Amino acid sequence: MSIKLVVKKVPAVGLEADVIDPAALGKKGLSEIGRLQVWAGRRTMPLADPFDISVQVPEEKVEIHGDASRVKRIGQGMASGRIDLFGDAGMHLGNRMSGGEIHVSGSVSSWCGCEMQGGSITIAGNAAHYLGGAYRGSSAGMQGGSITVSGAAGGEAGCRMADGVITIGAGCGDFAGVHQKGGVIVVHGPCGARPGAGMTGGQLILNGRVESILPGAAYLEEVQEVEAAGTKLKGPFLKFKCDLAEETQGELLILTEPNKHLRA
Amino acid sequence: MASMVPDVTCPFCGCLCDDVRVVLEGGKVKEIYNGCALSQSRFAEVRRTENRNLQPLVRKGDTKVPVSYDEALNRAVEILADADHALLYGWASTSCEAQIAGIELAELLGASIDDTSSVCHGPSTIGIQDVGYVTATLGAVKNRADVVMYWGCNPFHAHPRHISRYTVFPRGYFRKGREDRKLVVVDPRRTSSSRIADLYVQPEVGHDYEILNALRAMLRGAKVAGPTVGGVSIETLQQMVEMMKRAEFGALYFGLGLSMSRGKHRNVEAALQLVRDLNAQAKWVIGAMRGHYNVAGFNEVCAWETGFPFSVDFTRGYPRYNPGETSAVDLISNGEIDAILTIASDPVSNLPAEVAGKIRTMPAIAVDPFKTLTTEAADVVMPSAVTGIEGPGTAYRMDGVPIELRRICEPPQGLLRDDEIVQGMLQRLKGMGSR
Amino acid sequence: MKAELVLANGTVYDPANGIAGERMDICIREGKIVERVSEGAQRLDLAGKVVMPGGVDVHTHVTGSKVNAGRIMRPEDVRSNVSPRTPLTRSASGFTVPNVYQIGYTYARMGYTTLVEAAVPPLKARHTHEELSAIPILDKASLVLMGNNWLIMKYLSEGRDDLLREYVAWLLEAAKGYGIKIVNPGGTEAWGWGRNVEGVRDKVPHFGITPAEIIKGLLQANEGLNLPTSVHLHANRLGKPGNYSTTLETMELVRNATTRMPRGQVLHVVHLQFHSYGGDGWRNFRSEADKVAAAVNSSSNITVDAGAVVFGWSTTMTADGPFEHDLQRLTHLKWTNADVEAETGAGVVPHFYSMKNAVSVVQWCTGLELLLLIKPDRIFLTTDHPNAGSFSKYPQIIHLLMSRKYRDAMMEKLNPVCKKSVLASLDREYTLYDIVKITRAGTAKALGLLQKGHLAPGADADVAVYDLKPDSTEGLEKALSSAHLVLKDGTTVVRDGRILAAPIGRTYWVKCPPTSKRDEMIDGLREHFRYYTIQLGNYPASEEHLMRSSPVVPEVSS
Amino acid sequence: MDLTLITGRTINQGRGTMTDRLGGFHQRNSAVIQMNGDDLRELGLDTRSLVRVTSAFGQVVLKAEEAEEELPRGLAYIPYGPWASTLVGSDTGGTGMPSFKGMKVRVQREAAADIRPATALGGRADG
Repeated sequence: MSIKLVVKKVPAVGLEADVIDPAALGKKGLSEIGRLQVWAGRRTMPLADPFDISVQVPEEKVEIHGDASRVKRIGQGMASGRIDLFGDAGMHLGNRMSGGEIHVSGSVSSWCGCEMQGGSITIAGNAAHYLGGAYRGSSAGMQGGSITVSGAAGGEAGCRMADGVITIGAGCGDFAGVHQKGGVIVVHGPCGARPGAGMTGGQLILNGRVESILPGAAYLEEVQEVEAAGTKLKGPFLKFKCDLAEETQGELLILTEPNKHLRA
Repeated sequence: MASMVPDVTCPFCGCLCDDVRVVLEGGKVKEIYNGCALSQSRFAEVRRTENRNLQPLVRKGDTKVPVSYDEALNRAVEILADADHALLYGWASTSCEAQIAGIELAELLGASIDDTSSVCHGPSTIGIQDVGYVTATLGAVKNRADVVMYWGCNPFHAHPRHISRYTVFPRGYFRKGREDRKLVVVDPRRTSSSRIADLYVQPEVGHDYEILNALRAMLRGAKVAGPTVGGVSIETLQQMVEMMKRAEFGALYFGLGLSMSRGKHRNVEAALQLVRDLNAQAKWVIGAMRGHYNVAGFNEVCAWETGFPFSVDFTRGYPRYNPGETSAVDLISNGEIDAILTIASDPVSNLPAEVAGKIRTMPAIAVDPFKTLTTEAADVVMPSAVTGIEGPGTAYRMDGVPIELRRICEPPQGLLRDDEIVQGMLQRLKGMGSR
Repeated sequence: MKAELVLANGTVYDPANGIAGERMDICIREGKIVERVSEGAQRLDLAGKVVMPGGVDVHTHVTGSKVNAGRIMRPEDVRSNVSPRTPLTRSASGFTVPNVYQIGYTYARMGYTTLVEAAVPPLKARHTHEELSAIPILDKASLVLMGNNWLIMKYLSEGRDDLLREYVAWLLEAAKGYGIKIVNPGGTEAWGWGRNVEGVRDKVPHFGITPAEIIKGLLQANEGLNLPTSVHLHANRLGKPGNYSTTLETMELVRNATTRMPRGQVLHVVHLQFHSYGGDGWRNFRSEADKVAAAVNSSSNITVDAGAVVFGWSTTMTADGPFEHDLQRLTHLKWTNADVEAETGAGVVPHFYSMKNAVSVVQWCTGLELLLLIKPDRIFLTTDHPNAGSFSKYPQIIHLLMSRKYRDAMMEKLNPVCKKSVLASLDREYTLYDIVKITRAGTAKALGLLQKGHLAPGADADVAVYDLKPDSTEGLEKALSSAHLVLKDGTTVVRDGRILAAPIGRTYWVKCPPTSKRDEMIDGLREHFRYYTIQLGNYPASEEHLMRSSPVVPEVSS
Repeated sequence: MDLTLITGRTINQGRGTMTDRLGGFHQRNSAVIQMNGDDLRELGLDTRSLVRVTSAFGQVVLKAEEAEEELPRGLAYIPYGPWASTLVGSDTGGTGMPSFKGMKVRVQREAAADIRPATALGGRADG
């Protein structure tokens, strides 16, 4: 068993719980964990206030139960260990993590996995905006590790991605892979407008219907399959060089079948 | 006895024209010269009182009763100090001195502070944080520009003297007048500003990013598939690229047509990159058509005081910045705010109705010379002198030039200035000792 | 009873008065150093501590429109270094583009008590002074950009030295500035058309005047007005391989110029490191610091500051608009530019000095070579903050200057190009005495701030005390970054690296009395303002914008 | 009729925010929807008729008028103010900026209801 946190009551103004880091909690006893500080607006409170905490065997594994959709920064900067979240999570889940695993059975809010260096995040539900993206002004977003979302993602998934893998089971919003410079993004459902805007490198693979592509996406050829992050994806794909507005371009691959309208 | 005050700075829009001449009679504004229609209204309203708040009010039960400033300030501080996460919002139509005090108040409270730029040119600033801002003061354009482009803005309605005082009509050091400059207007509406353009480009609504992307690709020599992009023909786009490449000095001014339509900060970023790329073979600058007369001032003050330009969260005692999370609309609609101070702005009118509704459910303080939906909805109302007419201060023009605001007539009996009111709250909060 | 204090038994370094590590008492009354104090005076025993005047930074970009443009453009730098408010201090943020509180507290913790803002566009001087007023603790002065000013170039081309001098005097008062700053003379004006000037003999487009004439003309006006400090010059062709020849040519222009002012120098050349490069491209890019150092040492009327490089992120920002455009084309990072009508320009581009990159390492060597080769009373310590690095890294540079061993250890980690550098052959190690020269005594003198940079009676009681071991550099950087005690005008502001008080500092500016040419100049000015977009009446910054305004009135020469 | 809506400034909207936010001038100049003349005529409207404008977030009754600042077919324009704000959603897509320009609205002739004054709007529970 591991450290178990059950949401009791999240304050009206929301909660920031960046202390929920498996490696840090794993080394502490129950009372010590309970005294860790979390923030509700400008007020701090002990972790034991909003959460019921139980510790069988101190271990780098944290379970969170209940509705944590307004609890931000869970797993921020974690380097090892595991978080299992049986419900929804708030913003910045696992941002800047360098290792370890986060599994979410519900959905997550925006900036999930931003600027992560390594480790893995799997989300059964949906993700909001800037999945694996970059914070304002940063020159790079995700730089390693993997994010797998079974549901849909919002806008600017993989913004400024330098490396790593993002897989989105359903659709995504506008500007998928904006300013992507490395790594792999695969979207299985319908994709919004302007995918690959400002791309300078990396691979953006869209298996669903794409609303529209940019003038800066230059059609190259049709390819039967694509090798991405160690797996072979069966096509055929329309292969584009994108974005001609930049110095260098990345690879935009769009499944032919649902996207006849793009080549009309 | 009438007297004339020269070189008055007009406190309305981002043009911050400082050549207004005001005729005073009996200590009241009689009429003004050089000011545009907006300026006329701005100075005229000061004569009337029925549209003004003249007395501090505090809600007791379900009615608001007149009180002294002292009592209103105490009640305001009580509300703010009691909140877990207060928001101090507005700031765009007041002096830098009030803004400086407001940021210290937000820090001391552990509150968030944001100005109207998060729902105006905030996305433009976000674009600047991605790719930079190749700009110039308005005078550099007046003296040198031979191509002036307005994209997604209608100066004749929002910045009436921009074209005549700064960019296309005036005599510059190297330009004699209108005949020396090419005017290009890009707008889905056939606006009055487009009527005088040498080239009018009419895109489909919400396709600015596609058009800018095409222009940038063509500038790099790429062939763009036609026949049209965003409703604009390839030939027109090619004509634009040629004109831009041949310019001796080009200036692109953009408005909320880019920052508010689909793509928001990415639209602005594409325009910023287009102008940056043009500098490899020509000389181009770009400028945002900032709305209120001191919205640019808040971004400057907030940047030197906190490091960030707007949407700053002090809940942890130090500044954090993440528009989309720490910006006013998101904070309120996500339910993270439990008290609000609004100054020099009317969010209950201008923000989405859902947000206005939530403001009505929380303790609210409003500081404004005029009756607005926000002051009507507030629990504490503190009237203030009209900055720039009844109170002095500093403001920053849309191009970052700081200009003095003047006091040219007395405010109604006993009214305090915005900065005095915010200082009043600040000193009372400091007096409450550390909590 | 007047506030009296004795700093007793400290090991005092005061090169301006020839004191090199003597144990002595420093007496203070009402913010001034005095001969003696009464018996009742408070005594602080500083046995074993090093005592020196408060630091005076001669060249730093900390305030004003281009610094703020850097803050706005770089939230990633601002959020990288934050600390919360305390009952005594405001919250601080930023590393290479710090907010105003971070600047004041960090300088004060390092024992600095005076700084000079290196560049102010007169049209936006009000902005600079609003920021200077917000910086806690330190006294300040600012230098007004004039090397690309249209009216100045017009008067120079018409040979109207009289009107030029009158306009310079008026401009200094309008901008509440302390001295004349020239940046890439003529080059930033050419950038108004997307161009640049190449050398000191190159004609400025449309103005038919050369950088050499601009430099000499403004130097003459500077001496004619008896200004407290000399012209501060950012030479042409900054950052270009092979630019050392332009630097030598520029210094040659002032060979026989003289000054009656106590400062001694007629020209202060800023961030010399960026101007001491050989080679004709980035492949054979190399340091020519030894040639430039020789020229400085052989001259008698020039001072310089280093602009030494610190590895890691910086934010380059300068009125040299064309340089920043060239840098952006090289590195493809984000770029802000701000041309200012009829006066100047500015550019801001983030930059990373990498230990593995040959060009960065050559630049690092160049700065240290200049500091080690040039006499310590002719060169001052700066990083042209934040262009070559953050001022908060001065202690690291001091450590490198004082320890050959530390230099060698650092060079092991760098691109091997440093092995072949002149630096690798230099054994010299700075003494603490020399360090005090290049960080306060020399800078105060060059600035004409005679009440600063020394501890003789009459000086302001700005004193820095450090836990330094006399003859070892162990723990040096920590001691210099976090002073044991810092006094500002006799008030304790820092103790053991913690801010105890944040008084308001002075703002020095120069108020030259008008001469008979004033009216004629004003008429010309009214005509010239047709090319501005602000009324002449609203142009000058008002004195209320200055906290503790401290005007300096130069005496009028015949 | 389904149209694309832009909200924005007009000179009189600007003057209205100055002179009397709660009064008649502001309402006369901001409680309006400007449309393309052919769209107006297709709906059988003229510049005295009232219309009900509905978006995904709210609905409001406004006076229809033909745009002086000429609009292409399919485009409508409402000046900033409490009337326009009723139609704007608060999702900013992670940018801080609501979608003030470019949303879909339905415009129908309104026979019964009248234009509500500003004081009845601004997110009032009964608004």
